[in-house]
Amino acid sequence: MQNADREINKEKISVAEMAKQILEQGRADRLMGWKRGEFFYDNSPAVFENLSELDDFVYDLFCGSNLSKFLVKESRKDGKIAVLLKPCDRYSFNQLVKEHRIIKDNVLPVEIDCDGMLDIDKIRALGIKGIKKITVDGDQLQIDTVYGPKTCAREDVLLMKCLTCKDRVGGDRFELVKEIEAMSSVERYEFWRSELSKCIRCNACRNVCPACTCEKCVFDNDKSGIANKANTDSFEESLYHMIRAFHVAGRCTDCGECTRVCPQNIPLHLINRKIIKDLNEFYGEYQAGEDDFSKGPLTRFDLDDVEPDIVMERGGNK
Amino acid sequence: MQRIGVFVCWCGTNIAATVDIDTVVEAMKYEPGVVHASDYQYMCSEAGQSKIKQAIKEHNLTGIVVCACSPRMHETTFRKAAKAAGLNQYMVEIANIREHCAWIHKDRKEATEKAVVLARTAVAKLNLNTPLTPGESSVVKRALVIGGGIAGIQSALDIAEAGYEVDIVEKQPTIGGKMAQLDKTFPTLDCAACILTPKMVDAASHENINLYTYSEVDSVGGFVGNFNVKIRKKARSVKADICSGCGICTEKCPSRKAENEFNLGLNKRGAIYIPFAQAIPNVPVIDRDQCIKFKTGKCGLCAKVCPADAIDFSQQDEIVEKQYGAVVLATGFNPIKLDNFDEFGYSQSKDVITSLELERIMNAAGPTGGKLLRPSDNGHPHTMVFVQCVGSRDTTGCGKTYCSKICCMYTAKHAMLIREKYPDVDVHVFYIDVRTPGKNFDEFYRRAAEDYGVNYIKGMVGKVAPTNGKLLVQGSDLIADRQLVIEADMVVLATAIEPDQTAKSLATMLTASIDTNNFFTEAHPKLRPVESPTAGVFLSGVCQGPKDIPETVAQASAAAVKVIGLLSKDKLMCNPCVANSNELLCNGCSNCQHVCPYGAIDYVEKEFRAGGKTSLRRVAQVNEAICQGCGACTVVCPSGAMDLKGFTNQQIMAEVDAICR
Amino acid sequence: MSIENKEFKPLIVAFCCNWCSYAGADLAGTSRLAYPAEIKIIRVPCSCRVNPMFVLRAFQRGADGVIIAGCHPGDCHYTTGNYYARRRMTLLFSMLDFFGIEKERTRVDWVSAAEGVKFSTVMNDFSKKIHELGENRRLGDLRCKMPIEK
Amino acid sequence: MHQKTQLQAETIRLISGTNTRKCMKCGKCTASCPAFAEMDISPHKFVSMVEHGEIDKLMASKSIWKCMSCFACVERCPRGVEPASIIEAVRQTVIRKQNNNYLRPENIPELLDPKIPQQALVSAFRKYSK
Amino acid sequence: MTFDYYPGCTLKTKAKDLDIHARNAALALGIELEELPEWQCCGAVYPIARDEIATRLTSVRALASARDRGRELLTLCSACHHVIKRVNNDIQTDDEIRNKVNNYLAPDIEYNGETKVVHYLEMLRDTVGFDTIREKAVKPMTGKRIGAYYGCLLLRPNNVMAFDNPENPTIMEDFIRALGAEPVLYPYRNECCGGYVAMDDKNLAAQKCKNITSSALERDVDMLITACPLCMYNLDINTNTAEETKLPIYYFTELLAQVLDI
Repeated sequence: MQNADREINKEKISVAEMAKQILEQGRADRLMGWKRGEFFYDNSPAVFENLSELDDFVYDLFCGSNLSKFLVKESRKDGKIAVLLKPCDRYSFNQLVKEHRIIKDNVLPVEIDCDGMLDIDKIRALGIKGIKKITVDGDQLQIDTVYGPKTCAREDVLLMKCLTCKDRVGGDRFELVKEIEAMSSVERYEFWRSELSKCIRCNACRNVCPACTCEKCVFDNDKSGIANKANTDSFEESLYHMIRAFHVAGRCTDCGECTRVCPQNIPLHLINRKIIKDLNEFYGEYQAGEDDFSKGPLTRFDLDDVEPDIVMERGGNK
Repeated sequence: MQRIGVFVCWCGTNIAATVDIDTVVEAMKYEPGVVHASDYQYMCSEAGQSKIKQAIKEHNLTGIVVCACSPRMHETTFRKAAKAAGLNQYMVEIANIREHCAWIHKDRKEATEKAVVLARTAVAKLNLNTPLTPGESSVVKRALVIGGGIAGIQSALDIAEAGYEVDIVEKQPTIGGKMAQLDKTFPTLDCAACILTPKMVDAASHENINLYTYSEVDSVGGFVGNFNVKIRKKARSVKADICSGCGICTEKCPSRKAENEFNLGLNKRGAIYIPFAQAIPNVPVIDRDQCIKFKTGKCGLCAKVCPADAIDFSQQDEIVEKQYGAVVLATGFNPIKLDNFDEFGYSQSKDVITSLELERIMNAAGPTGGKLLRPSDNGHPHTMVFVQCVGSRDTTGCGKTYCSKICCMYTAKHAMLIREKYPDVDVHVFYIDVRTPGKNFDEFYRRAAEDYGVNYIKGMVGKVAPTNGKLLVQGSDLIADRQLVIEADMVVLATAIEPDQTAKSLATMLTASIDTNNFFTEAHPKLRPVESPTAGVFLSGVCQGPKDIPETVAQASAAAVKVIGLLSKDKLMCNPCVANSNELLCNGCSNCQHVCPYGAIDYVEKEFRAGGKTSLRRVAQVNEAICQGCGACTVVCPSGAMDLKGFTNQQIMAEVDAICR
Repeated sequence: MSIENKEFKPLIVAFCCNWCSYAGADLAGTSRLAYPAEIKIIRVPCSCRVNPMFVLRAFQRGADGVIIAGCHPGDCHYTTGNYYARRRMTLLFSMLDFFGIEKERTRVDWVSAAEGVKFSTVMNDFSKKIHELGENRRLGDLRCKMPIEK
Repeated sequence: MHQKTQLQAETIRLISGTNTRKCMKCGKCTASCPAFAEMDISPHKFVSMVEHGEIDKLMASKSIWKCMSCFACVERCPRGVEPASIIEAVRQTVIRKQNNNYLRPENIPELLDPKIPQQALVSAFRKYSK
Repeated sequence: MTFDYYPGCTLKTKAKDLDIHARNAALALGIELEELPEWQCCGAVYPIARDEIATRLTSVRALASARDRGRELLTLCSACHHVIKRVNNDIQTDDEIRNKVNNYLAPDIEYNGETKVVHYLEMLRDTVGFDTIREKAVKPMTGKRIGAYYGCLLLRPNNVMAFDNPENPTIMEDFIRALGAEPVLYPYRNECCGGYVAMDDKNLAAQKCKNITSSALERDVDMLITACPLCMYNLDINTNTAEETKLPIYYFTELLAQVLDI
C-alpha cells in the first residue's frame, strides 16, 4: 500500500526529526502528530504549525490514537498538512480518501514505523504504580518507578488492537469472534446483554471511529427517522451498537479505536470483526482501506453470491 | 398536521363478507390525523369516487387512505379522483384489505383485526406524505439504431415512416447483417436477398434515415429523451461522397490474401473491397492490415485506377457527436467458435462446415456460384451429414446452455434444398429433439422427412474422423439403440449462435443489462419484451435472444412503435418517487453512485455556509429524469442523506411501528 | 412477561418488493391461498430499499419475525437491487445471530409475480417456524440494565 | 419405485457422483463409445436405467466389463453427466460382493506373455476384482 | 530446475526405455529429476468411485511428499499422471475425500492439494522449451513422418487433466517438430487402445488398435510415439503381428534421447 506520493522514512531518522524536517523544509504548512500530555501516558493528537510548537511533539509508546479522522477537517483548511501514519492508521486514511472525506491533495501522508503501543491500564493492572520512565529492552519493558525498577513483558501490556495488528505475523484476530460464534444463541444473547448494558452512551466510540465522520450523525439527527432522542427504550438507544456496526460495515478497517476508548471496556470491536469475518467468508477477503479506490463489499455483488440461508446452514445455535 | 380521510371499500361481498367494515371505519376515526372515515360498496365506481371527491372538499382533507383492493389494481384510479378534487395525487395511500386480507383469511375476527392494522399502517405512512410533483424533461426527436441487420433496418424504417429522424450505426462497411449472407429463408424458401435488398435500398434512400456504416458507438451519456452519443466513423480510406461505386479498384487490387468475411473465409478478397454486390453504401473500404500501400508504402494502384479520384490514404477516424431521444439495440449474433468441439473435426477437415458456411456455398452469389461442392476438392458430395445442437444446450461450459432456436428449421431447409436440387445426395440429420413451433414450421420439417426423404436420426455424433478423403461420422441411433458409422463427403454443423461481442460494451455504456449469455435483458419477459430496463433503450432482434427472421422483424417493429410513442411526446413525465439527497447531510462518499444501476447520481462540489464561514463540499445530486426509484442508494448511504420520495425512511419506519403497535 | 399460558400470536413483518413479491402476494390473494393473518406486508419498491434499520426497528418494537421477499436474482425490476439486498441481509442476519437472535426469525425469499403458490407456502412455512420459536422479546431488551416490567 | 431398487439407484448415484437427471438423452455417449460393438447395454441406457432403478439388469450386463474407462463419453457429454462413472459404479457394486471377482489370475493366459506391462495387470485387477 | 520424479511401477520393469531415456534427456537439458523416495504404485487406474479412499492413498502420499519437499511432482507414464493428477484434483475440490484421506493418513501437515503435478511433456514445453530442444538437437529426424498417439489418459477428462485440447491436442506434434520431424495428424490419435480391457477381451483391444494404426498408416506415417506403456503394449502386440499394419512404435523419450544423441 505504498503510494508514490507518500513520504517514507528511508533514512530511518527519528520521527521527531522527520517532523522537524518536514516543517523546516516547508514540505507542509502544518503537521499532525502527537503532543505530550499532562502525564506520560496521555499523549494526544495535535496540529503543529511551526517549529517552536514542535517542542511538545512526542512519538513514543503511548501514541496509540489514530490521526486519520482529524484530517476530515484539517484537510479542508488552507495549506498542506503532513500527517504521521502508523501502519494501522494508513487503512483508515485510505478509506477516508476513498470516501472523499479527506482532500488528498492537501495532505502529505508520512508513513512511520510502530512496534505496538502500550495500554496504561494493563500496566497498572500488573500492580506497577508510580511509573517514572519506561524503556524498551527487547521483548521486555524496563519500568522505572518510585518503588524501584520493575520489568514486564511488552506483549502483556500492548493495546488490544496491537495484539492483532495487521502488520504482525501470526495471531488470529477472529479468535474471540469464533469463541462467541461457538456459543449457543442464549449464551450469545446473554454475553452481549451483559456487555452492552454497561454502555453509558458517552458516544466515545462514535467520536473516535474513523469511519464515523458524517456531516451530521444519524444519532444526533432526530429527523432522519431512525433516531429518537435518548430515551431508555427507544429504538436507537437500545440498538445503538448494532446500528453503528452496520453503519460502518464494509468500511470499518478494524483499527480497534472503539474498544481502546471505551470507558466501560466493552469489546465493541468484536461486533465489527464479526462483520469483517462474514464479509471475508461470504464475498472473499477484503480489507477496508487496503487501497483508496476499490469498491467495498456492500456496494458490489456477484451473480452467484451466497443466499442469506447460509446463515442458517452455518453451524452455531447449538 | 394532516387532515386524513379514510374510505373503506366493501368490494361487494369480496371484502365485506370477511372483514367487518364498521369496525374498521370506527377504529380509523381514532387514528392520528384522521378527520373522516366512511365506507361504500364499490369505492372504485363512479359513485364511490365522487363520495371521495366530496369528502375531500367537505372536510378539507390533505390526504386519503383507501382500504380496498391491491394498489396494483386501483391506485391510479384513486389518485386521479384525488387529483380531480384538488389534492396532490401522491397524497393517496392504499390499504390492501382484499388480496392481502379478506381473500386469504376465513376467520372474520382475525381478518377484521388485520384490516384495522393495515389501515392504520397506511394512515401512519400518509401522515408523513408530502405532495410530490413529477419532473419533466424534453425529448430529442431523433432515434439511434445500433446495428444494421434486418432488425435494425426494420426498426429504422418504421420510425422513419412515422416522421422521425433515425441514424443507423453499423460496424461493417455495409448494412444487411446476417440475413444478407443467407441463401433461402424458411419455411417459404424465398430468397433472402430478394426480400432484404429492397429494404436496404429503402433504408438508404429514406430522407429520415442516415446511415453510419463502418462506424461504432464510442460512448453514450445522458438519459431517456436526451442521450448524447459519440459515433466513431472509421476511416474507409475512400471518399464516400465522390466514389461512384464502379468497383474498378476492387478488381485491380493486387493483394488477394485476405479472407472474404462475407463468405466466411471460403474464398479471398482484395485489400480494397465491397463486401457483396448489393452492398449499401456501394463504396469500397480499404482493409489497412492487408493493403500493400499501408504495409510497405508502395502500390497505390487503386488510387491510380480510380476514375473519381476517391481514394484517400490519409483519411482518419472521425467522431460525430449527436443527441437522441431513444436508442434501439439491434446488434445481432454470430455463430460460436468451434474450438471446444474438435470431435466434429471442423479444424481438421475443410469438408466439415458450419451451417452459415453452407448458406454461402448454396448461394448463387457465393464462392461456388451456388453449386454444392466439397470445399476440399470441389467434388460433388454424395452423402451429407447434418449435426444439430453443436454447442447449444451444453451445460459443461464448452458451449451455450440455451437452445439456439433457429437451427432445427434451417437444417430442415438445407436438407430439403439439397435433396431437391441433388436427389442423388443422401442426407442424414442427427438430432436430439426437433423443435418446430411456428406457423407452418412442423409441416415444413415433416415435408423434408416425408417428401424429400431426409433421413432424420434421433441421436448425436460422437466423432468425425477424416479418413481416405471421406469423413467417417460415428454417431448413435437411439431409436434403433445402435452406434453407426456413416461415410460422408460433407458434415454440416448447426452451430450455436451467441450475441455479438459489442453487446457487452454497449450494455455498459447504456447501463442496459445483459444476462449471463450476454443477451440483452428485457424490462419484463412477458409484458415488456422489447424494452430494456433502462428507460429509452429498446431491443430488436437476436441481441435479446435467439429468434428467426419473422420474429426479428416483428420485434423490430414493436421496438419502433415504442420509440415512436416516446418521440411523439414533447415532455416526459418522470416518476416523482425518486431518490433525493439532502445536501446538508451528504458526506460525498460515492457509495450511492457505486450501487445506482442507472448512473443517475452525480457529484458536485458545492459551497456551504455555516457559522459565517463558507466551505466547499462534495455532495451527491440525483438526476430525477434518470432515477427509477429503486432505493438501493438509500441503504448504502452512511449518513442518511439519501432518501426515497414516497418511500422515505420515516414513512417505512412509521409503517413498521404501526404494525408492531 | 406474562405467566398465563395465552395462545401465542406472533407478529410478523414482511417487506415485499412492488414488482415481484407484492404482486405474488396479490396472486396468492386472487387464488385464495391462505396464510396466517399475523403476517403484515409492507410494500417497498425493491428489496434493496429495505434498510437493515427497518428490520432492527421491527424487532426492537416487538416483531417475532421479519421476512423480506424480492424478485428472483436476475429478475430484479431494477436489474441489480436484489443482489445488493442479498448481501446486506445475509450480513444482517448473521449479525443478529451473533447477538443471539435466532436466525430462523429472519428470512429472505425470492417470489416472482407468478408465484402465488410459493408466496403462500413461504409465508406459512415462516409463520410455522416463528410459532415453534415462540415469543421474541430479546432485541428490545438488549441494552437495558433492568428487565422491562409489564 | 420399489424401495430396494430406489436404494440401489441412489447408491449408484452416490458412488458415481453423477446426477442422472441432467441427461437430455442426446446419445452422444453412445455415439462416442469405442467399446460399443461389444456392449449389450449401450452407455446412454446406463443413465436412464439408473434413473429408472433397473440396477439388477445393469449388474448382469456384459457392458460393465467392456467399458475401457477412456472417458470419451464423459468428455463429450454436453450436460456433464458421466456415463463412465456410472458404469464404474455398477462394476464396483458387482465386484464388491463376496466371491464376485470377474477376473482371477488363472484366467489370464497373457500372464505368461513376457511383454505384458505391470500397469496392465494392476489396472485389470483393480477394475475386475476386489 | 529440480523436480520430484515419480516413475511408477512399469517404468522400473517393462518400460525401462521410457524411463532411462527420460532421465538422460532431462539431464542433457539441464533438468534435475530426483526420484521420489519410497514411492508406491499409483494403482494404475484412477478410482472413479467416489467412495474409494484406500486406492487414493498412495497418490496422496506421493503428492504430500513432494509438497513437503517444496517441489513440483513430475510424472512420465500416462497412467501415473492421470491417477495422480485426478486424485490431486479430488483433494482440491472434494471436501469429503480430502477429510477422509487426511484422517486416514494423519500426516504431520494435512495435504490440501498444494502440489502441482507436471507431465514430462509439459516440462519440456514449459520449463525447457521446445525451441531449446530444437537448438540442442544433434541428430534431428528430418524428413521423418511421425504420428503422435495420445490415447485417453493424458487428455480426458479435460476439466481435470487440462493437458491440451482433448479433441485436437498439439503438444506432441510440437514436440515432434522440435525433433526436426514432421508431425502427422490422424483422427484416431486420441481414441482408446483398449487399455486394461485387453486382459479380458483381446479382440476388442485388437480391433481398437487396428483402427488407430490403420488411421495413422493411411496418413503415411513412419512411426508412432506414445507416453504410455499400456498403449505401447497394446499397439505393439496387436499391430505388429500382421504385415499390413506393421508400424514401429516408440516411447517419445526414446526419440528425444536419440535426437539429443545420448
